[in-house]
Amino acid sequence: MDFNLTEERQMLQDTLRRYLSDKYTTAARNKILDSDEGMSADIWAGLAELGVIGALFSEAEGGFGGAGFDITTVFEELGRAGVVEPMLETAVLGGRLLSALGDDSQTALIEEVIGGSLHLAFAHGEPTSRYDLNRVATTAKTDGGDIVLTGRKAVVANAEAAGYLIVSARESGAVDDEAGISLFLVPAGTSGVTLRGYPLFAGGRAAEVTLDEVRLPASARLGAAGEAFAAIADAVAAANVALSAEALGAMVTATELTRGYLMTRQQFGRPIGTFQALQHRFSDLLIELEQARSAVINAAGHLADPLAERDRQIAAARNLIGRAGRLVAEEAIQMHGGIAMTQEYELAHIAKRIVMTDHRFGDTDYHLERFIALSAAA
Amino acid sequence: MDFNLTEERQMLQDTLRRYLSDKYTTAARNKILDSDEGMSADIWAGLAELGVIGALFSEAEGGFGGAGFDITTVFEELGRAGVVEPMLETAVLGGRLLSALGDDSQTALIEEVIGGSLHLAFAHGEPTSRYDLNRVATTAKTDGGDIVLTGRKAVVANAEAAGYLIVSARESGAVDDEAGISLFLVPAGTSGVTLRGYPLFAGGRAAEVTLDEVRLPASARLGAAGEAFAAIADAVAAANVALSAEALGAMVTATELTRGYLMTRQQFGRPIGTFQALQHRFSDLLIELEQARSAVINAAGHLADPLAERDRQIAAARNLIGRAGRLVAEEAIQMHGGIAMTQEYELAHIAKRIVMTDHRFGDTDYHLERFIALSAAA
Amino acid sequence: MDLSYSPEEQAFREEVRAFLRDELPKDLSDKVRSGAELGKADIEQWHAILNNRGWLAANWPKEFGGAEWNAVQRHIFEEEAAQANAPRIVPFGLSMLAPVLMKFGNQAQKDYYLPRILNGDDWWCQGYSEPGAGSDLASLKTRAVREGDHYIVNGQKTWTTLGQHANKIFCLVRTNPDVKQQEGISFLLIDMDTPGIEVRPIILLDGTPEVNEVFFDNVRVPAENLVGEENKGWTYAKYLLTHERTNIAGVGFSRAGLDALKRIAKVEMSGGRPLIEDPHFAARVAKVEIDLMAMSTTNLRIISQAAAGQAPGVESSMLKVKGTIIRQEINDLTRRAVGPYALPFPSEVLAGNNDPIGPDYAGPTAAEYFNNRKLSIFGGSNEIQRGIIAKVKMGG
Amino acid sequence: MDLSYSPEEQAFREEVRAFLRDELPKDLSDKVRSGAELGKADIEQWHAILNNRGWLAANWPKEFGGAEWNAVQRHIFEEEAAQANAPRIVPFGLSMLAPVLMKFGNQAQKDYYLPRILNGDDWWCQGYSEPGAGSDLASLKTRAVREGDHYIVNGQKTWTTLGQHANKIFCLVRTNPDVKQQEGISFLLIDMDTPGIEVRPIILLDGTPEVNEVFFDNVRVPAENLVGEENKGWTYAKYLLTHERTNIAGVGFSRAGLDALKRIAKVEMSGGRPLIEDPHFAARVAKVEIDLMAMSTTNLRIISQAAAGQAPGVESSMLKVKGTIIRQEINDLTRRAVGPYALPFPSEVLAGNNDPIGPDYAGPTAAEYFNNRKLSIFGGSNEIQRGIIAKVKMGG
Repeated sequence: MDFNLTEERQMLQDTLRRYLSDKYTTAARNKILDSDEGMSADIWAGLAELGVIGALFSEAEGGFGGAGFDITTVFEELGRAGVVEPMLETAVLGGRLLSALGDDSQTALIEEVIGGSLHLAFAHGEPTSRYDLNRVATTAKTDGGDIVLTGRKAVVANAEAAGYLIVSARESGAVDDEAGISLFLVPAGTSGVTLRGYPLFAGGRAAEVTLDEVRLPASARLGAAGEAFAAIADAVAAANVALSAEALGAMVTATELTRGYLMTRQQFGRPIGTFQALQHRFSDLLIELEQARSAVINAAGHLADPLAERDRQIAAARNLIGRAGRLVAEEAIQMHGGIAMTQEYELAHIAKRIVMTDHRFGDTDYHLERFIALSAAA
Repeated sequence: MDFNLTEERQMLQDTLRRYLSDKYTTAARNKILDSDEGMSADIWAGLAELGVIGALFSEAEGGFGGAGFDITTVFEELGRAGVVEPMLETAVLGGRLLSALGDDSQTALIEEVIGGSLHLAFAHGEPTSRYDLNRVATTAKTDGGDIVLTGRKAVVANAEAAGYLIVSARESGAVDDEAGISLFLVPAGTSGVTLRGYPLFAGGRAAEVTLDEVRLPASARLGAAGEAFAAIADAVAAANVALSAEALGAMVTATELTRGYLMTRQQFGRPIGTFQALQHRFSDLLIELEQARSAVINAAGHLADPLAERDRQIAAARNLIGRAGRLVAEEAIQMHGGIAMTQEYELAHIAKRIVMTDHRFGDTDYHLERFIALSAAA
Repeated sequence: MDLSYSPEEQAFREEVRAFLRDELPKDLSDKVRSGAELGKADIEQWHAILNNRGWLAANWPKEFGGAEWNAVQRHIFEEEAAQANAPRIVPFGLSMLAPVLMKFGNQAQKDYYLPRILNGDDWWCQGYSEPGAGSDLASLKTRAVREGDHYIVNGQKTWTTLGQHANKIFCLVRTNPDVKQQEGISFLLIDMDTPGIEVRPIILLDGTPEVNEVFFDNVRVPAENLVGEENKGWTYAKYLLTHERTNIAGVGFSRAGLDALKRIAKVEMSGGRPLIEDPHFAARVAKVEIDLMAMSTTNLRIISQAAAGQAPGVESSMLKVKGTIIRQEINDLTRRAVGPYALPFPSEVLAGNNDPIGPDYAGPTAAEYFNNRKLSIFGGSNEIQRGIIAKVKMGG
Repeated sequence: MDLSYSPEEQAFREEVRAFLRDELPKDLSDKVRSGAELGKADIEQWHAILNNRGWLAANWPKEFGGAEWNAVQRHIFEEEAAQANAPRIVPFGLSMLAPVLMKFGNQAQKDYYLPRILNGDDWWCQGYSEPGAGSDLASLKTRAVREGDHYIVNGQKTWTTLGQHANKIFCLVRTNPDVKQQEGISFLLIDMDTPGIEVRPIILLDGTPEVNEVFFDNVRVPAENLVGEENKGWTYAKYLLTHERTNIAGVGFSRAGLDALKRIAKVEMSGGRPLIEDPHFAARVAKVEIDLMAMSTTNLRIISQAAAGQAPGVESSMLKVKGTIIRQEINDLTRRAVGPYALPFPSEVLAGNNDPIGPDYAGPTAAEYFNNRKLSIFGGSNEIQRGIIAKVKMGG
């Protein structure tokens, strides 16, 4: 057992933290939030250049990391700074799906991802699938040598910027079978694909994707027909580790902002941080923050474990972070008072990042149920 | 709508409060707790004389009350004073079962109950029935003109003092059928009935009851064969109202003791009640106390309603009081510190009364599930 | 004790129901149901409809044109109005300023202002909070200096809700800086059109321009606009703050929110079954419903105990704390209920200019969750309320 | 970062397991499992077995006869010992007094007392708290007046855990009443057999005589029993309080308690199915298990970060607060799990003299729930810990 970051990860953390604290100021971010693109190409290029994207891939994939603790190192920093750029979609989800299932020409795209020139989006969730990974109603029918996709994908983050959508579709089985699901690499602009884009409440953009008899060559399929579920589950496991770490980072910032506010804001003639009721509640936030950090470490440290234990640890982390995150976000706002309710104040954005994490790949209750099911099976 | 006590109930409340504050001092109660009987015959006679038992019966039954708000008026006072005498068993459960199902000679016993000369016990729960009212494994077989009871009854409160056990047994149906359950009036000392008595953690006594081919005349049956379930559910509904009110009363006392302690106990040179963290937590207790009072009012006010609404309101009250009660008991102990951990201090007993309520006729979770089921059915 | 509604109370409920069915415009209730923003005209329209029926000022005495309803009547109206998705009544003139004028205003002020509040001639906003003061109201710095028959006002107010619609503002101002904080405050009525007043919107974290800053630069206010006595404003301010606010617990809103939540949870599917059948979700919904059932009775008890027009004092602090906790919990559950469709934030949709993303009920859920964090902050934070409760209840 | 156990660590776990299997007497583990009270002889027996193996003083340096285990080793031992239902090690001499003696005691004190602690010659108890002082330790009043080569001690200590077994007590006493509270305190070692000492049991709310009052009436204590310097006792007391207490989070106890809870919930039936399959109960168990999984890592992280023998300070306050919350929640769930059979309180059964009422696991659950309310009160209440955390973390 060892609870220290390796030297490489320590360097990555330092570099990334410095870069973001220079470039990703509140003002800069508010500008990004207001922009039509919902992200900054400069920042993306900067992150690529620093090797942040590469850190999320293994050496075999052309990167220099890719393990659980690489993910958490990067995403905790992104979370601290409230970064809205689509690292999760392009590098973690897209990258891992390409790597797991792609043939040589498909995995070749990873180089572009690491270099920062290619965005990806994972078009999997559907209007009524909620958080069920196995529920895919979109169909893929073979027609001659071609494949024809028909269906709707919901809240596809980063869809507009993506060079390729990685679209899941069912080739066989019932609507909630794990078997029978395939993934397809759909280039942007493919005929029959319609995007209705919109901003997200916590920053970034997504789109409702309509697939209306989208005709693709068979070579667009990632991996074997109907066998994509395991890779989807793996990629989502990594995404859950990333989301946990991102929420943790945002919780650190929320707590720090609150600490600063409590110590400087005067009321009734003294800093409000000298009021015992707030002190004790702030202490509880710090305790939960330590717990959240441990949960992230547990999830990251078990990412390469056998599936049952991996998923149990991840479900535990997302549940704990969901609970602690809500507490931290709400308490930070409450202890700040009115100022936290204003859009321009740093905390407003950070609190949104924390809370809205709970709507991606399962909320606090979903992960609790998963934990119970996985524990009972063990 | 009217939220005032009637004049009669106001008088009952005043009289009972005065009597208990005179006679049921901490010292007197500690003596009762240490006694072999686990209750005081003098207090019981006193309560009967004051008309407290009579207040729990309707005029038709020979009393002068019997409605939901009569029950709550009496039991809130019993709860405030931490009374351990078996009013619930003898008057509410026993009395109501006799009244609902008894023939003339059986209901004639109610006069003795009201007069204070007869105790009753409801021998219904079994070692594995937990809180399920319908689960009765004890059997009643007819043998010639007789009935033969065989089975075991668990944690039968007041069994040793009772002149009669009111024993549930199954005459037909599966172990968890509502139909097929009968009640029998079993006189103390009947051959084949064995009691293993013991004290209860929160005061009073109970017994494990073994029924080994207990032979009774058919006239011992209360009501029609196999049709006792509705009366059991009615009596338990009233018992749940009583338990809610008793817990409320105990919560009032716990809060009052805490208030007194916070204002007098000095630490770091001032009363600990001047520390803001404790002030805010104490305020939360007061809020929950108001909520608990409303829950008791709701339950009592709907006791005569159609079953579905009655039971939904009662489940709501027991759930809310279970949550609020735990909070009040734990916070009262915590705010007191060490002194609350000592057996002789008033709060220790009061806290036990509050918490152990949760083990009678369903705990907080049980009532939550009942509320959900009843709400879904509505 | 009697929890059942009397025949008179039942008849009143029927009357309210019929009124709402007949008089509440559908475009207004549609907006409320969908969480769309209400404009000034919408609110004025609804106020006028209520006033026409004599129901706008539920707890004003009849002599001033109020309905003078008792606690149960108000409760019934609030329940029915929330169920019918009626717009909420804007309280600044009706429930905040009016009681102060009735008790402390002079005859001329009562005669002039009270009818204008009822008729919608004036839209009042509140000038209490200041930047840097927060819940410590008494530390306010906005100065009013008497010059002849005017006060000259300089300073800044903030968190002024719906100030953008208002033509009048009631303000706490400091008229004597040399005495103890609470003793140098006065209560002034100010016309928003007076030169020197500037209103700037504050954009809240959900993107809405609901609150404002109001700047005063040598604003001349006629001395006759002083309420009561100079330097006694703190008394009036406290009266306003602790005065019976029938709806402080928000029971009607919570009830309507809970019903909406249950409707959503019946439609949303999770793991192949309706979300409401998920035991964990059902348990959270049930707990808040149980809390609300009790709160509804707590609310009625407390309001009934206070004689008409009397301030229930510390009990209203209790109602505020628990009432906001319940409303916020319902907001949290509603956000969760819609799953991934809580993520989009299409402002053009929320403005009513486009089809919804996902189910129509999903759009405003995240914004409402965040916006309603204000419930426990504004109007005396829950911390302030807990302090009041402790002070009163532990003081004995 | 590496969460996996190294081969050495795995080998150590096997070694601990084998030791427990071979050396832990079954009658002891049976008592622990059933929640029965352990007598003095039971605890002395277990201490002697551990000492024989060199494992009694897990975090003492080797030079004093300790095991000098690192954080992971201690974690492994605590986990395995709790799983095996080993008695808990009584900490007063081993983990509380000994580090103070090692750091501040003179050579003679080290030479004399440390081996006696290991060998079980002395059973120490703690004389810190006083009636009326509570968590405000520094306000202590017990006086020690120097007379020649003795101190004359008068006063009273309270909440002295297991004082009935002790032959020695380490005490904070006031040696100078004329200076600031913290500056007039000394740290004295006192023989319980000295004339003038009286021990009276305090019966706790679960009926157990676990803690005591200790009265001092002109007790003569040799001046050589002073630890360190006169009037510097507060420094030593704080060192003791914040010194690395490896088990402050109680992770091992919680783990064992949680496992027992799950076993019970598999056997107990509710509505015709095992209680553990009840979604609401399962959710509560899962939440506390998730908290415990994180706490286990938090504990290891914090202890690993502190170099051997160093005080982790404020972090140990965090471990204490969350650790007690988790343990108390497990106690609460265990009490609930047994249903109506939590009600009986048959003292003769709990003393091991009779068959249980209901299932054997049910008997002690209510008593343990109430008894363990002490976890958040004694040894510096959770309020004191929260104050320490705020002071340190907000001070910057």
